Amino acid sequence: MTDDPGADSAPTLPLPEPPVRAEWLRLAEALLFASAEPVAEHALAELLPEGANAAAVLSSLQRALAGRGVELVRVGGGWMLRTAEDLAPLLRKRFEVPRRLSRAAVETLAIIAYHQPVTRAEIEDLRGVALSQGTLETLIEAGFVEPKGKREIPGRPTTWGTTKAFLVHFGLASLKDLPRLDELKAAGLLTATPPLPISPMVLEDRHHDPLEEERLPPVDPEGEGR
Amino acid sequence: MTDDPGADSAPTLPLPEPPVRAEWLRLAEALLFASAEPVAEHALAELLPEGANAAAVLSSLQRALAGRGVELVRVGGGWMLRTAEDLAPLLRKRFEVPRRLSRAAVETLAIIAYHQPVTRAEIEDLRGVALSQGTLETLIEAGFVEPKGKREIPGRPTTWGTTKAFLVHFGLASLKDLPRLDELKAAGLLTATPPLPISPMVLEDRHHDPLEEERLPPVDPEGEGR
Amino acid sequence: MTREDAEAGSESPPACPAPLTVSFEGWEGPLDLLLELARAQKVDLARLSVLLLAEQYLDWIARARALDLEIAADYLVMAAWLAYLKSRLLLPPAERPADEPSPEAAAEALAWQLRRLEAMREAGAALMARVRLGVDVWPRGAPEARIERVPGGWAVSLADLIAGYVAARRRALGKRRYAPPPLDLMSVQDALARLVRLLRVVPDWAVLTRFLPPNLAPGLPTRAGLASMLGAGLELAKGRTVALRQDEPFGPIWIKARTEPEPEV
Repeated sequence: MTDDPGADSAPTLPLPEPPVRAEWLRLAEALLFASAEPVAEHALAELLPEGANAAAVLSSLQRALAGRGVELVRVGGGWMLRTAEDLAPLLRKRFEVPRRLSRAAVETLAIIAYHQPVTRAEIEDLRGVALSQGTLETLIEAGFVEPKGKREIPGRPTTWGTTKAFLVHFGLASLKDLPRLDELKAAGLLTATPPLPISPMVLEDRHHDPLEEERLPPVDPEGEGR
Repeated sequence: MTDDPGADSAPTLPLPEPPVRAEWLRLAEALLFASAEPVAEHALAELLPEGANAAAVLSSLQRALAGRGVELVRVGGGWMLRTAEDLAPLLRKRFEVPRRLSRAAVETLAIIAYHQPVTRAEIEDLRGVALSQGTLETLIEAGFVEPKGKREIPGRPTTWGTTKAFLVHFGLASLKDLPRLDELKAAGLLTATPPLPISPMVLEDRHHDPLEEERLPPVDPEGEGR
Repeated sequence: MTREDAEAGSESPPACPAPLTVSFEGWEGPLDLLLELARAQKVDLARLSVLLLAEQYLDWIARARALDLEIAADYLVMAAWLAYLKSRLLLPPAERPADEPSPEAAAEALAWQLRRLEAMREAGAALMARVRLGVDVWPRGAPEARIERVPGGWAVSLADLIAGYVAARRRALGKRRYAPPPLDLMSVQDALARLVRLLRVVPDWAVLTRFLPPNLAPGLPTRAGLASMLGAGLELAKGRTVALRQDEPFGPIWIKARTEPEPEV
């Protein structure tokens, strides 16, 4: 340990450093467990009572977890829990990781399902944001979406619709089995029709309101631990 | 434990059930830890070596984690790790708490949970008021409610029910664990239609002669039914 | 401000003449109001006095009227039915028409509906009081993998799809989401749904215009609403579920639900 526990909290007292209490360990464990990001030492310190030494708690927790299915590691300026190194391959080998669609992809798929046949420009209009590269491609690769023809307007854009595999995946006998739009409308949706022509402002808007999910790299099952 | 450990794995062997090995506990811990969603018992069983009893491993792990910062609970048809309940006040400082549901949304959610699958019209009937805009939408967005199919009556309205995320959020192992379910059932309060129509239509009709021919035969206790 | 407390002075708290203030804010329909009134009886809902409840409701509506509050049609329809029910309940059994089902049965049906709504409300409260994920306890924040196989290899459900649609459309509609609904003209379909719903609680002949939704703007919306109502009424009359009559040319049109036995399945 590089820290000097107790140096700040009791510099003048000859008393021994306060022991790490079980309660603090519990809190540290819960915090680390539920955090999506590595937890900085000071973040833990904020939750611990006055006088508790976060560094000491962390190293104590690390020792307590040694040999368990989960271990505490130091990454990128913080601490995080992860499955024990030796078990990770076993977990991954046994269970194929189903691919997840990004939120943008799910939304796009929903728009296509309800508004098919629909062009790319119409999808952007209906979602209110531009379609990022790759979203449509992901859906095509997944087999959920296929071209349905051309719209007879200038540029003859391709129209898109859902596939049979789409119906199978969602357990639908036909597209009629999707909840009807008027029912969604009754649920409070589609109460106003948006200005349909894509205005430059709508396109501009996405720069102010980027969809985080379009930027996230896809889940990489091999990538953790970096 | 409602399960019957060992019933499948060793029905004919007189040998005692194998004890839970530390290695299996580690594996179970890692598996549960890696997932933010409930893990089915059979998923663990697939991972454990032949002869290991997944149910026994899980209950053993549950005991081992008792009093720790993270605990093992049975929800949504599987098992899931989550932070200990008593740490909530401290952890709330770190984690954002979702917006409260409106009174109408809570009531609607309860009706859907206890009466599912249920149509919008049935929900409105039960509450005696039209479902206001956005109530169902809020529940859909929260992931608590999903379409369950169509009711085969004119108009084929969509029926709604609760999701697995609903069970997970409310810490329910299954729909059978809904609070007071048996009591409400016994009181007859979960029947689809009231035993008597509130409709006053049955009370009047004095302006015309009563339409004898429209009476149902079964009304007559002496009828051919017996 | 019909009471003497109007001049009681500002320092004393206003005397509350009734358990409920007269306002339509916050009520989710007549049943909601009835339930609140029923609670004021401070008895088990199973032993509720529907007669007393009817009186409370009618009194409440009367006070709301005295204050010139706008009262939605649903509330008035319920008031009409409760007034009717009350008059039936007050008749000694001997004087009741022989061919009439007992008003006690109707009263019990109402009480039952209230119990059911109350039960759902309590169930909702019980749900919200549970240890909830993301509120009281938290799941793994940085999951490493999804464990269960998903058919098709894609972890996306119909619920995800619907939620995605909702989110996309909500964003596209932007700030307009909470705008009051556009001045739609009432369709015959809407009128039909409304009529069917309200007719269940209207006891007797009623003028068709009473079924129009409140707050219809004068002019075209009202005329269109009336036309749709009439269309819906005719449609229902064709299906023999209601009777219509008009006593004189250009006079009001009256409507009444017909008694029909439920079809057996």
